[in-house]
Amino acid sequence: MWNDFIFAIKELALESGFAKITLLHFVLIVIACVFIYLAIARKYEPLLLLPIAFGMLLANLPLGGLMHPELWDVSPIDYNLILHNGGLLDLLYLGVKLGIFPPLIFLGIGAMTDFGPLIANPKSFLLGAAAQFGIFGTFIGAMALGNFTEKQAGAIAIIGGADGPTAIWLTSKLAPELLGPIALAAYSYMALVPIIQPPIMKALTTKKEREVVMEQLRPVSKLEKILFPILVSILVILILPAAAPLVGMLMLGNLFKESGVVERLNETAQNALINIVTIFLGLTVGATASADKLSQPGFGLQALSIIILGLLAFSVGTASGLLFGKLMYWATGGKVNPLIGSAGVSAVPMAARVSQVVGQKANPQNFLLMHAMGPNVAGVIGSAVAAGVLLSMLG
Amino acid sequence: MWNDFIFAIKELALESGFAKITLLHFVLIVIACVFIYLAIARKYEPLLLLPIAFGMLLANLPLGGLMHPELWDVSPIDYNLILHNGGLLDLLYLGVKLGIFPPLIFLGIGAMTDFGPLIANPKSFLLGAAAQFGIFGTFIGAMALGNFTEKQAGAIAIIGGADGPTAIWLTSKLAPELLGPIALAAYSYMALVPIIQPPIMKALTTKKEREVVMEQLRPVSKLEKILFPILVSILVILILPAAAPLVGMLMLGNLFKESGVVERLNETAQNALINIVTIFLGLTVGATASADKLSQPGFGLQALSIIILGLLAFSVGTASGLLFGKLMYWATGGKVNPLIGSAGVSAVPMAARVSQVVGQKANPQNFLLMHAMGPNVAGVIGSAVAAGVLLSMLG
Amino acid sequence: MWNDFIFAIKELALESGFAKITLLHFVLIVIACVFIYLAIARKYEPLLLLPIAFGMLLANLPLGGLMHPELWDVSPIDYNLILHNGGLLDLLYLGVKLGIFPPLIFLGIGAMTDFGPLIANPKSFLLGAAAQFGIFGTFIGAMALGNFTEKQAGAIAIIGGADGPTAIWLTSKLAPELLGPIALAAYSYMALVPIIQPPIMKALTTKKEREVVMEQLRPVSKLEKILFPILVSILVILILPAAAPLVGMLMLGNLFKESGVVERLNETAQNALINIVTIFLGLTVGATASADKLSQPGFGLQALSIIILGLLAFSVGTASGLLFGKLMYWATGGKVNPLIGSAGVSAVPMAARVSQVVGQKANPQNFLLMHAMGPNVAGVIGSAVAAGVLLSMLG
Amino acid sequence: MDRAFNVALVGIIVVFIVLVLIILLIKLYSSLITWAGKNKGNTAKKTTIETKESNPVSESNHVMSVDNNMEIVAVITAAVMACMQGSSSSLRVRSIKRIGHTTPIWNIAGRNEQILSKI
Amino acid sequence: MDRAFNVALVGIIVVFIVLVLIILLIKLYSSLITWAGKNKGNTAKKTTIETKESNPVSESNHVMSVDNNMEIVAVITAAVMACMQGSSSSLRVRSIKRIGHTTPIWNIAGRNEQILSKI
Amino acid sequence: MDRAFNVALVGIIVVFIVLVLIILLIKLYSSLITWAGKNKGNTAKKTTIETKESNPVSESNHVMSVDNNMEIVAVITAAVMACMQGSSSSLRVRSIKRIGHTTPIWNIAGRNEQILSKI
Ligand code: NA
Ligand code: NA
Ligand code: NA
Repeated sequence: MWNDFIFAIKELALESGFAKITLLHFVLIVIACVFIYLAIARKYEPLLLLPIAFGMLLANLPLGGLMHPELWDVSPIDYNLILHNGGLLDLLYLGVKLGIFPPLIFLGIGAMTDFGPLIANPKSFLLGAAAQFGIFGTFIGAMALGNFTEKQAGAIAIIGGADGPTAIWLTSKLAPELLGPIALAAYSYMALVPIIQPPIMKALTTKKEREVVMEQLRPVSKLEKILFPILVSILVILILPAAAPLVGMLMLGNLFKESGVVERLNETAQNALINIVTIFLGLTVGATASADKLSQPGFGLQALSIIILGLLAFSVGTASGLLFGKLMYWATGGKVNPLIGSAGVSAVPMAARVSQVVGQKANPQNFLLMHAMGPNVAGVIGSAVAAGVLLSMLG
Repeated sequence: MWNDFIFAIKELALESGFAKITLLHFVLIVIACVFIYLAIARKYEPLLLLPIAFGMLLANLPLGGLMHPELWDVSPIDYNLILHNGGLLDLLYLGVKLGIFPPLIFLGIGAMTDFGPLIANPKSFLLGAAAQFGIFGTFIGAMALGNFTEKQAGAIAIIGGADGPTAIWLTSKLAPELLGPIALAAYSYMALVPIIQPPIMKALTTKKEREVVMEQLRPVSKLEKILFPILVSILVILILPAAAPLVGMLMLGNLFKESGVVERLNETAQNALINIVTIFLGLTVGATASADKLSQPGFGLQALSIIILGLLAFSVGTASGLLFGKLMYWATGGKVNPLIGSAGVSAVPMAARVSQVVGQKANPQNFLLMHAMGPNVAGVIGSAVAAGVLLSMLG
Repeated sequence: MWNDFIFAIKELALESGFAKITLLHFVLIVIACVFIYLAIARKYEPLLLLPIAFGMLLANLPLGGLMHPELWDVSPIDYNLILHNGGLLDLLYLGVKLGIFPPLIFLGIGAMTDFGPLIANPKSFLLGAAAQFGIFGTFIGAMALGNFTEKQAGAIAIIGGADGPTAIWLTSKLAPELLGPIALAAYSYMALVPIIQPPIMKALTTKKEREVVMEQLRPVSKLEKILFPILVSILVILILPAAAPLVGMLMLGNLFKESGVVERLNETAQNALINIVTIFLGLTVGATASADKLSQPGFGLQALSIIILGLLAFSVGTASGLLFGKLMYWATGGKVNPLIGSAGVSAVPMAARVSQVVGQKANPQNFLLMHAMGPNVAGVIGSAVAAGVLLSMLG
Repeated sequence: MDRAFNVALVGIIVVFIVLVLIILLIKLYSSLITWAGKNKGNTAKKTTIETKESNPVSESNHVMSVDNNMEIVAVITAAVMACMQGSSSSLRVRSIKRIGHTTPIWNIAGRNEQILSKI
Repeated sequence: MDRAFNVALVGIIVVFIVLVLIILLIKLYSSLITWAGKNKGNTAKKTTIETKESNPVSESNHVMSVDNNMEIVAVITAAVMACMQGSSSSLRVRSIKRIGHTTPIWNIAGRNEQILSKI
Repeated sequence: MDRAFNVALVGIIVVFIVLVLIILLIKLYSSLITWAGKNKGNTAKKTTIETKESNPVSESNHVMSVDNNMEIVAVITAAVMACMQGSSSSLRVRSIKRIGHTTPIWNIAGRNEQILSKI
C-alpha cells in the first residue's frame, strides 16, 4: 500500500511540468507575462495581444498537451493524426492553418470600416500604396541578412503592412514556423505606432508643411459607398486572385454595413463572429511560440532579426508615406498636408490619430483625422494587395 | 534584371483573372450584381440573397481559388483532399454539405416563431398541407420536362415549399449540383410573393369570400405552447424519421422560446448563431453557381427550366391553398376566409401579410393577419415534412 | 399503379419510427420528457438540462439518424467515416469528443466568475479541497460495487465535483459510453442541491456554529484580481498538466474579465460563445443516452448505480466540506461559520446560496453569501484539479 | 411518368396524414388541459406553492426580478409621459432591456448584501 | 539579391497599379453617379415611388419604424432635458436600442392588429 | 480495492497540495503588492502619468468615456426620479448600455471633429 502510494506520487511528479521545464520554457513564460503586462497596463493592442500572450504562456507550460508543434511540421499535414492526437489549441489552430480565421476577421473589419473619406478623396490610395515600400524594403533587408529563406523573408516583410490579420494570413501560408514571433512583432509595433512615427514625421516635414489645413471632404452618397465594395472586389480579385480571401471578405463586410438591409448580419460580423475568431486566432497563434518549436538552433538570431526588421518595416513605411505626401504637397501647391502620408501604413486607427495629434501640435486649428483616415484604410487594401503579390510570387 | 522583371510581370498577368475570364464568367458576374441590386434596392429577402449573390460574385472571379467545384463532384467525397486543397468557401461549404447549417437556421427560426395562432386554430394545418401541392405538382412537371433526373426533380420541386433552408437542405442531399440556381430561384420567388400571389388570389376568390371577417382566435395558454414543440417533434419524427434534422431543430428552437427558462440560449439561437450560419450558408450556396460548374452542356436549359418550374411551384401552391380555403369556406358555412389559404405556402411572414393586405382591400375592417399566420407556419412544418418524404423516396 | 402506390406507402411505413420502436426507446422517451418537465417547471439547471433532455428525446426516436453510437464505439475512431455517415448530432458531438466544448464553457464561466471573495480569504481553498472527498469517496464506492471498470468509476466519481463541464470533459475522456447518464445525474443533483444539502448541514452543525457572523471581507485590489488567473494558471498547470484545458481556459476567461481592456472578448465569451457551445454540448451529450447504446446487458443496473453513487458523491462532498468547516471553526476560535464549507462542492452559485439561506435561518443578521462564494469558486478549481489527477492516473 | 405521379400522390397523402395527426394531437392535449384546468383548479394551486417552497431562493429571486421589471417599465413610461404632458397614443415602452444579465447572480446578491450590511 | 530586388520592384509596382486603377474606378463611377443624378432627377423619384408601390406592406412598415425611432429619441431626450432644466451641451442621446428586433415582424403586426381591433 | 484506496488517497492529497500552494501563492503576492503599495506610493503615481503621456489619445478617450457614463447614469436617474417625485428606494439604474461600442472609435472622433469644425 505504502509503496503503491509512493509510486503513484512519483509518477505524478514525473508527469508534472516541473520534470520537463527548461530554461527556454522559463524565458518564454517570462516573455509571455511581459506581453500580458503590455497588453493590460499599456493597452498595447490588447484585443489580440492578450490572447496571443496567454496562448504563448499556455504553450510553454510543459506537458500541458494543448499544442503539438510536431503535428504541424510535417508536409503534407496529416489531419487525421491531428484529430486523434491534437490538443485543444491544435484543433482551434486548424482555423488558422486552413486560412479561415483571418478572412473572417477581415469580414468584421470591413463591417466596421467607413471608406467614405477614401471615396471622397481617392488620391489617398497613392499614399496607401507608397507606404507599402515598408513591406518591400523589408523584404530586401531580410534577404540581405541571409538567414531567412525567400518565403520567410516575405512573411517577415508583411509586418510592414501594419495589419495583423494580413500578417497572420500570409505567414500561415508562407512560413508558419515563424508565426509566433511575426504576430508578436506586428502587434507590438502597431501598438508602438504613437512612439515610432512622431520623430520620423517631425524629421521629414517642415513646420510649414505640418500646419497645412486641408479642405473639408465632400460628402459621399450612400450609392457610392454601396458600389465601392462591389467594384473594388471585382477589380482587385480580377487583377490579383491571390488576394481574394482577404479583399473579398473585407468588402463583403463593408457591403453588409453600407447596404443597410442586413443589419443583423452586420451586427454579428462586427461582434460575435469577429470576437470568437479573435479569441481562437490569438490563442493559437501565440501557442506557436512554444519552446518545443523554438528550440531549433539559430532561432534566437532569427527572432532578434525579426524584431529589428519589423522596426525597419514600420519606419520605412512611415517615411515613404510621408515622402509621397510631400510630393503631393508640392504637386498640389500646398493643399495636401504630408502628415497624412504616414497613416498609409494602416495600423488603423492609430496611425491616423497620430497624424491628427502631430498636425494639431503644429497648428491647433488643424483637424487631419478624417483626411488621414483615407490613406489609413487605403493602407489596409494596399497591404492586402501586397500580401497577394507576395503569395503569388513566393507561394 | 530587366528580363527577370518582364518575366515576373508576365507571370503575374498570366495568373490574373483576366487571363482566364470567359463569357460565362462575365454573364454570371453580371447576374450576381443584379441579385445584389435586387437584395439592396428592392429588399428581396436581403438576409440570404445578399450573401448568396456575393458568394456567386466571388466564385466567378477566375482563379480566386475560394471554391473548387471539382472537389465536390466526386463520390465519395474525399474530405482529406478538401482540407488540403480547399479554399475558404470550400471549407465553409462543409457546413452545408454535411447538413449542419440548415438545421441550425431552423433552430433560430423556431426560436423566432410563434405557433400560437396555429394552436388556437389547428385546422390551419389543412391549409398548410394543401399548399404543398405546389411541391408535388412541380415534381411531376419537372419529370415531364425530361431533362432532369428523379433526384433533381425532387430538389427543384422543393422550391414550392417557399422555405429557403428546407430547399437548401434537401437540394444539398438530392442534387447538390443544382444548389445555386435552386437557392436563387427559391429566395427570389419568396421575395416576389407580393407580386405573384395577389392576381391568383383575386382570380380564384369572389369578393364576398374575400370580405369574410373571421372570429377572433382564442387565447392559447403557455402550457399548450410548451407542449406543442415536444409533442410535434415526437409525432412527426416517429412517422417520418427523415424529417428529424429540420423538424427537431425547429421545435427545439421553439421550446427555447416558449419554455421561458433558457432566455440566454433563445437569444443566441435567434441572433448570433443564426446570423453566423446565415453568412456562411449564403456565401457558399451562392458560390456553387460558378462558371466552372455551370459550363457543362445543357445547363442553360436546366437553369431556364428551374426558373419556370419555380414560378409554377409558387403558383400551384398558392392556388391549391386558396382552393382548399374555399372548401373550408363552404364547409364552415362562410366562417373561413379563403384568402388565408394562400399563406399556406410558407414564405413566412410575407405570404401572411399578403393575405392581410388583399383581405383589407376587399373589406377595410378585415384583419386576417393572425388567422393567416396559422397556415403560414403550418406551411413551414408541411414543407419540412414534404422534404422528408422526398428524401425518403428519392434519396 | 395501385400496386406501386401500396408498395410506396408500405416502404415508408417500414422506414417509419413505429417499425423499430422498442420498450427501451419508449422508456427513454418518457424519461427525456420527465427531464424536460423538471428543467422547465422546476427550473432544474435548465440551461443544460433542457438541451440534454431534448437531445435524449431526439436520439430515441428510432431511425432519425441524428446520432450513430456505433461510429463512436470503435477504437480508434474513424473520423472519415463520421464525416461520410454521421448525422447532425454526430457532427456536433465532435466538439465533445475532441474535448473542445467543455473548455470553451469554462472560458465563459471564467469570464463570469468573480474570484474576489477567494482572494480576500484564500483559506477558502481548504474548504474547496475538502469537498473533493466527495469525488474520491465515490470512486471507492464505485469500485466497491464491482460492475464498473476503473475508468468508469473515475468518470462516475467526478459527479461529486458538482461541476457540469468538468464532469462531461472527464467522462468524454475516460468513459464516453456513460456520458449520458453521468451528465444527467450531475445536472440533476446540482439542481437538487437546495434539497440535498440543508438536512446534512443541520445534522452536522450546532445552532451556535450556524449563528456565527463572519468578519467582512477585505476589499481586493484590481491588481490582485488580474494576477490571480495568470499565476494560478502557471502554478496549477505546472503541477498538473492534465488539468491545462480546463484551468487554462477558466483563467483566460477570468483574465478577460479582470483585465478590463478586452471588453468585447469578455462579452462574447460569456454570451454568444458559451451559449452556442452550451446548445451543441447539451444536445449531443443527451443524445448519447440512446436506446441503441443503452440496450447492452447490465446497463439498467449501471444506470441505477450511477444515480445512487451520484447522491453519495454530493452527500459526502457536502459533509466533508462541513466537517472541515467545523475544524476551521475550532481552529479560529469560532470566527469561521462551518456552513460555508458545504459550498465547497461548487454547484455555483446554488451551494453558496444554500449556505446563505441556512445561515440566515439560524441568525437573521447573518450574511454568509460572499463568504460562501470563496469555497464555492475554490470548489470549481478543486474539481478541475481532481479531474486532472483522475485523468493522469486512470487515463 | 407513372413513377412521378406515384411519388407525388404518396407525397401529398403523407403530408396530409402527418398534419392531420398533428391536428388531432393538438385537439387532444388542448382539451385535456382545459379539462384538467377545470377539474383540478385547487390542486394546481397547491402544486405551485409546493414548487415555490422546494426552491425558495431561486423562486423568490425570479419573482422579484419580474416585479422589478414591471415597476421599472411603469416608472420609465410614467416619467417620459409626465414630462411630455401629452398624448400617450403614439408611444409605448416596447421593452426595457435589463443589461447585466451576464453578471453572475451571486455578484448581485453580494452587492445587495453589502448594501444591506451598511444600513 | 537580384531576385530580391526584382520581387520588391514588381511588388511595389503591382501595388501601385492596382490602387491607381481603383482611383480611376472611383472617379469614373462617382462622376457617372453625379451625372446621372443631375440628368435623371425626375426619373429617379418616379422609380422610388414605383418601388414603394410594388412592396407596400414592408415599405410602410419600415417608414413607420424610422419615424417611431426618431420620435422616441426626441421624446426621451426632451424628457430627460426637461427634467434637468439644464444645459444640453454635455448630453446627447447617442443611440436608442430598439430591443425586440428579434421579435418576428409578424408578431408585432399581430399585436398592432389586436390593438386596432380594440379601438 | 487496494488500488482504489490508493488512487483516492493520492487524489485527495494532490488536490490539497495544489490548493494549499495556491493559498501560499496568493498570500505571497498579496503581501508583495501591499508592501509595494506602501513603499512606492510616489513612484507608482509617476508611472501612471508616464503611461498616460506615452499614449495620450487613447487614454484621454477612455477617461472621457468613463466620465460620460457616470454623468449619463446620474442624469437619467435624476430625470426619472424628479418626475416620480417619489421614493428612490426601490429603483436604481442598474446599468446603462452604451450602444455603438461597435462604431469604430475613429468614426466617433470624426464626428467630433465635424462638430467642432462647425463651432
Ligand atoms: Na498596410
Ligand atoms: Na412551405
Ligand atoms: Na467542485
